[in-house]
Amino acid sequence: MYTPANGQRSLRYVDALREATIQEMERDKSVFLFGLDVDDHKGIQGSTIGLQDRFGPERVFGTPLSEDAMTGVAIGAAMAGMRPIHVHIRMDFVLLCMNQLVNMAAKAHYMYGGQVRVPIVIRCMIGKSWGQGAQHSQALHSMFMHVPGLKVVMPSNAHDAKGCLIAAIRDDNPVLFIEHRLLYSTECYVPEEPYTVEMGRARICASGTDITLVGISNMVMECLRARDLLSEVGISAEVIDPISLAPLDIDAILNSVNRTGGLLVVDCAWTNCGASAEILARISESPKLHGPVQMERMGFAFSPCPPSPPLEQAFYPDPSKIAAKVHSMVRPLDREWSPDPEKTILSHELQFRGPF
Amino acid sequence: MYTPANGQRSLRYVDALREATIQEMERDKSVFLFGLDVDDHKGIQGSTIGLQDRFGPERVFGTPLSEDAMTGVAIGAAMAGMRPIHVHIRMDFVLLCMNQLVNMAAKAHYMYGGQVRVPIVIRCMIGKSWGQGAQHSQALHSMFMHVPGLKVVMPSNAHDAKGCLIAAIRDDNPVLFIEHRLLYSTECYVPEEPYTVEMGRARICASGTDITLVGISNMVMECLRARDLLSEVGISAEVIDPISLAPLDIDAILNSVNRTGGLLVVDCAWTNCGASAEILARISESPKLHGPVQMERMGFAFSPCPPSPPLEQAFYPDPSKIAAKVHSMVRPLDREWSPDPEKTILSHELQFRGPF
Amino acid sequence: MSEQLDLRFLYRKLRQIRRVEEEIARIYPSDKIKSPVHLSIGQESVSVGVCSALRDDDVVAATYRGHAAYIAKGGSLSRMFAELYGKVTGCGTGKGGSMHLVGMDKYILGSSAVVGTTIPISIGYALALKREGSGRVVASFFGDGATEEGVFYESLNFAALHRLPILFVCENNAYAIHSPLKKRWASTQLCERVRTYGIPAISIADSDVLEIRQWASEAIAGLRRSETGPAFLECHTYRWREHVGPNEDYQSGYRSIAELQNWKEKDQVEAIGVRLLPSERAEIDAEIDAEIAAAVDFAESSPFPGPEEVLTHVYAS
Amino acid sequence: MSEQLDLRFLYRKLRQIRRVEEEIARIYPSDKIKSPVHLSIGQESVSVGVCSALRDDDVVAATYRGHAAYIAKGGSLSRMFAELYGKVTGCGTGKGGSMHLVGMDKYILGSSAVVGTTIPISIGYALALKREGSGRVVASFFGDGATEEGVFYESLNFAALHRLPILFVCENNAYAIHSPLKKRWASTQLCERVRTYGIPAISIADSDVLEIRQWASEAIAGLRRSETGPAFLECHTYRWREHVGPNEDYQSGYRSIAELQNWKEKDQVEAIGVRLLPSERAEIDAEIDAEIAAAVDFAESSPFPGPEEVLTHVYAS
Ligand SMILES: Cc1ncc(C[n+]2csc(CCOP(=O)(O)OP(=O)(O)O)c2C)c(N)n1
Ligand SMILES: Cc1ncc(C[n+]2csc(CCOP(=O)(O)OP(=O)(O)O)c2C)c(N)n1
Ligand SMILES: [Mg+2]
Ligand SMILES: [Mg+2]
Repeated sequence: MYTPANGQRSLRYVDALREATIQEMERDKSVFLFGLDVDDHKGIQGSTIGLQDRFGPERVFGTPLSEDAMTGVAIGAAMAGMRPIHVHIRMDFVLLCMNQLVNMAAKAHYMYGGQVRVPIVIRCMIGKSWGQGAQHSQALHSMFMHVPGLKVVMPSNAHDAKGCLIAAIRDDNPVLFIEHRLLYSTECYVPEEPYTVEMGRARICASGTDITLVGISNMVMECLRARDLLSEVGISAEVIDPISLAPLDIDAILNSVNRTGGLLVVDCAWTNCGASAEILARISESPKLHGPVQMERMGFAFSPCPPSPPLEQAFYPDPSKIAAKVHSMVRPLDREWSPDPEKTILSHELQFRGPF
Repeated sequence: MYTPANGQRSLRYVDALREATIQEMERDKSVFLFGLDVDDHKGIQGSTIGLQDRFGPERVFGTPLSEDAMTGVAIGAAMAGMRPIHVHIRMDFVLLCMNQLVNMAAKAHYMYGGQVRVPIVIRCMIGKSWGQGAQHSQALHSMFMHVPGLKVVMPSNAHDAKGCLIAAIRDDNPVLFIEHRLLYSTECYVPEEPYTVEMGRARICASGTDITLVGISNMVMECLRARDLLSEVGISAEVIDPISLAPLDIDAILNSVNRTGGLLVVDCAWTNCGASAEILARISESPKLHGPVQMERMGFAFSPCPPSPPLEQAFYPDPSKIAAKVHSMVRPLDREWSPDPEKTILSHELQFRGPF
Repeated sequence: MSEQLDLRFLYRKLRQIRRVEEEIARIYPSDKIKSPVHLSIGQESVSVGVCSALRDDDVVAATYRGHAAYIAKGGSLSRMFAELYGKVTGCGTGKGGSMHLVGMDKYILGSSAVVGTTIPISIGYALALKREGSGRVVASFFGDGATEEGVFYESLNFAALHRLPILFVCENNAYAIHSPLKKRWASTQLCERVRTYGIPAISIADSDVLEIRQWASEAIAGLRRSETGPAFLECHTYRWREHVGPNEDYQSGYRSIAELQNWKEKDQVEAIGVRLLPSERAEIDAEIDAEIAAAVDFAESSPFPGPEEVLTHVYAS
Repeated sequence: MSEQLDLRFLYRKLRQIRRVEEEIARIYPSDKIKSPVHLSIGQESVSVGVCSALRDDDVVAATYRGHAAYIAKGGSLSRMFAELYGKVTGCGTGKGGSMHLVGMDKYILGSSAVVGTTIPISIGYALALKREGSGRVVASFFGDGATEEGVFYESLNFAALHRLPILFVCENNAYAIHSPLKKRWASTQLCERVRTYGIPAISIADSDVLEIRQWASEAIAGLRRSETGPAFLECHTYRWREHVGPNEDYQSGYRSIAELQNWKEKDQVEAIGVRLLPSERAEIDAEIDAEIAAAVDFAESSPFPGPEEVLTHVYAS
């Protein structure tokens, strides 16, 4: 998707985030951007670089290390009519502000009988690789999916990153906007003018007939690679990107599963009570499901994230594991198969030099 | 279960908690108990009453309002070889200490290569009723089930409360011990001597043939009531109490579902990415599942908890709703049925005078 | 405003709060109010003193023990009682309850039942006011217990760093539930600590409403005028009733009735009341009683929300 | 210990840390160390000064910038390098990485990558030590940025309230990543603030290792002897390299090379080094280099954990 056609502009994910921010800040004076390190020379991997110069320190500012209070600041400013974007360079740090997010941001509109709105965007980056280990690697979206009042989006490509960020900024609710570090350097066609990507609308990234693969965030990329590997053995996988997890477009997934008869959800997180559990549960309880289907989940190994390379490899799903799993699901009677290792080296392993 | 036989002792849930604490503190000098208000005259609804007098202020003490740091205190003391029990009178407050629980307690044993252990018990009470509203009513167990390294138990009766608390205190891992306020006054047979209830072992509370009901915490009680109501129309429901959610005894549930051909999980929490999602997902992906089964979930309405009585009633599952749902699952072709309202008044509505 | 008019104004507010709380306590055993009530009886002067120094378009933030601040800032009594009754006409349409009163028309930010939680929210609101540049300010109320939560210090630092127009008001009633200060505070040097952020801080010992208002007025004038940033008031005061619920609890032993007596002698409702003519006072009292009776009537006669309402307002649209 | 022996001891520690960090920086471009490294070069004297005042059975807690504290407290270099390499022989068996060094045999509590997180854990450990009653103490290291997190204040209050045997050590290197103090602190009165908890607090300006040790020794003697409770040291110091990674970053503009020069003149490795005979110094240097080479060898030749190890140690049993 979004491979740039002739003459079309290609943009990196990180630059798409920055462009969305600039366009919204220009359009709407009530938007402001803050968080640790948004104003330094690295600018959150470049996604906020130069914005303080452009919009001034009243609209773009770094903060003390006080995640809990800063989340309250976002909520309070939003109640007063502003539209804050609060940035966390690692999603792990939102564990410090769960009280504000869950007890206040999610509930304020309801608990105050509609008298206030909390239009905040919480940008969180999921870390991976270069031995960052247990506390710089977590993807905690399911904790937020659990809580009514919050929205959760996890765009997997530059096009959707821009469109979702604009949609999130314009949304009148708290939105967890979750980015994967390894997507930052990926590029695709990104229109220059502002646009929104609708929340709650999944996308079929590649069609197929034998199984439905649902990928979350960077796992969309990995599912697409797995699909390529599988095509060589004649297995045709459909790949779906939910884009937003709350609201979740379960119908798109259901329709696909009804066509393919199988479902594998691949998450960049733990599966236990995760997004993948929710998707399986919704499919399995749906009265619209035609007959029995085979369903499975893949995600992090059920352990904290280890930094040592061989452990990391065992910890994360990858195209090879996805392809092998799909093969076992689609051809349960065949003997086990896994793709040629040569072909499965992750592109980021060639490009990415960690850690930040 | 555990109806006291002749001459057997009956104890309330709250007293069972207290007895377990006393017995473990007497057995093991490294156990201590702390948290807001554990040392006042109300003693966490009575569950900690008199313990400071008995064990002294070094082993039983109240704290400042500093949930985050106090959780760190528990972890640090545990690393030094002690066995702290930290009490939260409302589970909602653990949102203030997610960082310590998820980033440290859950990961320390792993991240430090087994060099430390974190034997802590986090007692959390789920609040309900008397208009407590959105921030004093949450059951957040699924957030903890999501995280490897944590254990989660939710005993539904006085017998298991004692046995699970003793097991939790003796366990070398962080255990979220989750209690429902409305269970406190329920009583059943509780042996006097110390005993443990094994984690990861579900119990069939009542057998049946037409459907499997899995109840979580106080929903076990509600499921049993629903079962009674259903028996009047000739529907036989099996009721299972998982007791512990992490580890989770999925085999017991699976075996039951294979017998009954249907599953309804009733949680005292939101369903989205909840314990009920996990149970449905595990059943649906199990290769040991015989043929297609009907599966559904019930839990909180997908909203913050409202305090107004009619809204509260719409918000919570109750025996009547459970029975009606089961009826619609087991007899989809019959017309809708729900039990006689006279019979479905919750017993706690007669006994319970809120709020604390 | 003449001094006498002013005293009438203060008395009306103090008495209004006192009487509302007494009325709640009276109704409570009937179970018509099914919501945990944290009464402000005894603490009225803090809210009244501070709010009487505010403009209508200034903002207050408070806690579950927030009835006083809500009333002092002019929140509707009818909508308050309706909210306690769980009625759809309540200020939270029956979705808040006693601990979550709100009145955005009067710039009363919704209160929170999780201690400390509204403190950073109030600085966020103050940040927006500062950007707006119209001289409006926020008064943020919280208890002594809230100062033990880390977020309080994070908030002080940020507010001072950004010189936000906010008055922090600590209602120090010496207890958090049943726990006295000495079990919770390593030292009582709260104001000294706040000053290390460059924030001027004053402690007021006797909950004198005029003194509170005077200090609040000076601080607020400073906040409006200049760029000097936040100010802090610690107001010692006393909760006469139990922590939650309608009753007294001196029999339970965690505090003494002598302590209560000492504070009752400083009662500000009475202290201001005696400075009015008996006839003036009786007139105000009667007005307040009528007003409260009307509010209770409104609550009683209002409908409950329909069950379908449970799923509205989850998301704003 | 004679003064000369003492200086040798201090020099050895300072130099050891410096050289380990330099060696990490040297190896880093090879990608053999795949873990984010937060080097302590320039800050060695804080860890060395404090740890040289501790007994072997005292405890330290530190942060992701914790190599210095780990080494100063006597942590194994081999197991440290092996951990950086992700080897199963590492102090965390390849499950910690650079940010999570641990050495319980030397009472080095594992460090954390989430700022502020080890502070309350260290007071919990101190609580256990107090109950044990054997006079052991905890030294808890953290950066200036950590003092902005609310948990720091919660921890000070609790530690003071319970008079815990803990020395808080703030390594104030004036930056949190690239953000200078003035962007984060409303005022620099940190020690004054800490004192409002009844905690004695000292600020040391020049990172002089002897001065640090002296103040630490006095504080620790107090902690051991008496029931007076915690003490606090703010040690000004300077990080010479970039926040994370092996390089310098003065070209990026957030701080000046003049600032570095000023601190380099106070370099404690050199300050102590020059007080040794050149031959003594050369001997120690050679020993350290050999030790480091052996540690790197150990790391290089150690096996990686097998993939099945990913699921061990999730739960203790
Ligand atoms: C974060 C949090 N912890 C614990 C509680 C339980 N609790 C409710 S009120 C209260 C005491 C608060 O004391 P203070 O701030 O002095 O306010 P007061 O009730 O005295 O007005 C506590 C501990 C809570 N609501 N929130
Ligand atoms: C809670 C938290 N917020 C943000 C970060 C990202 N971060 C990593 S190091 C750092 C700076 C910490 O500064 P300081 O405490 O002064 O330590 P120093 O790195 O200077 O030694 C930040 C903000 C983090 N790791 N944890
Ligand atoms: Mg109080
Ligand atoms: Mg620093």
